[in-house]
Amino acid sequence: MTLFIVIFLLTMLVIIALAIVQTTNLFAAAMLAGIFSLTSAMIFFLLDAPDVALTEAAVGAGISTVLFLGALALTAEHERAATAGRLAALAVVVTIAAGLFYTSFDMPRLGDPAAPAHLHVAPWYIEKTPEYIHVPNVVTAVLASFRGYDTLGETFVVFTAGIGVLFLLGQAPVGQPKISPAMTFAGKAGLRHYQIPRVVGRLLIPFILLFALYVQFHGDYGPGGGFQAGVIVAASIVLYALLEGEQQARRILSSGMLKVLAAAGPLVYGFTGVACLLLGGNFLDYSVLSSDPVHGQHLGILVIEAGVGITVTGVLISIFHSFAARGSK
Amino acid sequence: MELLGLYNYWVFAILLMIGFYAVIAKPNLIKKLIGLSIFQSAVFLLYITIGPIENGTAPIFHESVAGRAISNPLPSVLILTAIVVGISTLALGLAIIVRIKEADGAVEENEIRELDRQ
Amino acid sequence: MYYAVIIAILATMVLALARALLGPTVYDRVLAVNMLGTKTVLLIAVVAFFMERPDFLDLALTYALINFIGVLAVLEFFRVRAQRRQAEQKKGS
Amino acid sequence: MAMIVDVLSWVLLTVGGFFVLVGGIGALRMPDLYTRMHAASVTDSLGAMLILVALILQAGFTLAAVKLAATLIFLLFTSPTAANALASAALLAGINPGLATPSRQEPRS
Repeated sequence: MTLFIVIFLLTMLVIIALAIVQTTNLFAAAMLAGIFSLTSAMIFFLLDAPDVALTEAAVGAGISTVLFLGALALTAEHERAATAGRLAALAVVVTIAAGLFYTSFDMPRLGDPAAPAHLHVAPWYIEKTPEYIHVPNVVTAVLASFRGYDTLGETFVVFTAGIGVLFLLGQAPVGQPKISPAMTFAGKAGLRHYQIPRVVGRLLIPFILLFALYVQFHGDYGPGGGFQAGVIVAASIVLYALLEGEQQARRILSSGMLKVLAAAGPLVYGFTGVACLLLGGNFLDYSVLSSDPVHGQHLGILVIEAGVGITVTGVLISIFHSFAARGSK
Repeated sequence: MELLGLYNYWVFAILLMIGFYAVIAKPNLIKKLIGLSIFQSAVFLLYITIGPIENGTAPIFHESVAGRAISNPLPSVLILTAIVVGISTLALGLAIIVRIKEADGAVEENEIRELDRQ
Repeated sequence: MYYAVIIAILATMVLALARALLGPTVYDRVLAVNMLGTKTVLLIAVVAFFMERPDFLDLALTYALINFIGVLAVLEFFRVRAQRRQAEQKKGS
Repeated sequence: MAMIVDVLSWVLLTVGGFFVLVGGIGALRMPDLYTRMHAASVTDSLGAMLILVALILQAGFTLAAVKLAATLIFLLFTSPTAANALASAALLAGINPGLATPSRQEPRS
């Protein structure tokens, strides 16, 4: 049954992707991209990857739609130029697709227990996680502890991307006509005149933040963790900015504070590693953080997940503000 | 039945190529970015479809898991971080497009090229 | 019995997708996105029981939250667009 | 007792699935934007409610039931709000309810 649902959803995915490429209305494309993300998240869930589905849910349907709309408000809504060199592009695409189809016949089929990916390191992680780290969620254990180096790198990538966006959009544009704040995305008033969404939205924000904390600290036991929680916190602040205006949201969580948050995350993460070094272990080897190695692992995972969450929150909200406030200074 | 098990790779190939087509053939820069994110999703899909084991369950231990096969956690780990990095890079790309629009007044590749020629 | 509900939800998703593809107005597309979001919540809730992993219901909750934010963002986009059009018309006349 | 709860839950699931499907058909087949919105949003709330209540009955007194109840409450708040917001946005943008006038011209965009 699961296989058939997956096949059904995969077919839907192809149809949506074709529609996205075909339409010249960029707003419609952004909406369809949201549907694409919903569908693919459902496939991730069905294929035993609930952590990924949670991330894709928060990122794809929420933040990325908001960013696309913010960018569309600053650029143009319709594609103007016709596709150039369509035949050549089609020829290239069809050739590569044929090659990929040909190689697919050598791949293990979906769910094959004897596939090479399941035979080498994966069983080791599944077997040793309860012994070394003792958290139920193997994904969190691998992400935060066994492969902590990689996640440190990813956190720095997120931080760097945030810095890049601030470099590009942080300063007021030179020689551009100023737009009144009422006419920028979320600008001065946001949706203040829409009373019903405003009341309901304001009611929901505390619960969203509470849920984000649950996702953050329950990440050892179920799907969740710093990345997902950070995105959900960012989404709640974006919701506030949409309802009350971007300027009001800035008053609550100032740009300076956001920069501090974005920088604090990688620092917390990095210094956890240094603390491990000073206590006589290897970099990011949390076992030395406490007298009991398993307890030390728990502590280390908690701290670095918090660091990841802080970075993602700070960076995503900064990015949203950069797009929303562009041109209105 | 045997062939249906390969369906995910075919969808991967098709999605990858749809995204690639948008990147190389569409002159609109935002459309190119959407194409790029489809391309990215195709790669996510390939990794995730490697993960599950038949009759297995997600790699999160719980009382309901006892005795069931556990699916591979590694693709999840890789793709989880890749999604968040993906949104960061998407934001960077959109920021660059906004700056291009401000500098040239256009987001279509051919128009920008003409402006460069002048 | 789960089968019947899952099939009903999947069929509805196809219908909503058809509405998203057909348009004709942008509001129809937003409506379709909203519908698909609700259907995703339901499908995840039902499938979590079907797969005997009810501990994954966090996902359904996340979707319910995020979907709402997406719709409000679209609404704000429309508001900004309407304001700009008005300003342009004032300039023109 | 368990039997009654089971049967009740199955009935609710089936009826919920039926309403969900009806909403989908309505959203596709209705003639103009507002009737489509009506079809989609009302059945959306009702069908979702029935299905989630059925699942709560299945779950019994567990954490899963609490999460389902939270989802249910969220949907009850957000789904009508989103529909209302969308309808008012469409009306402000000047889309006429097509059935009210003989000519059904919707601006295409």
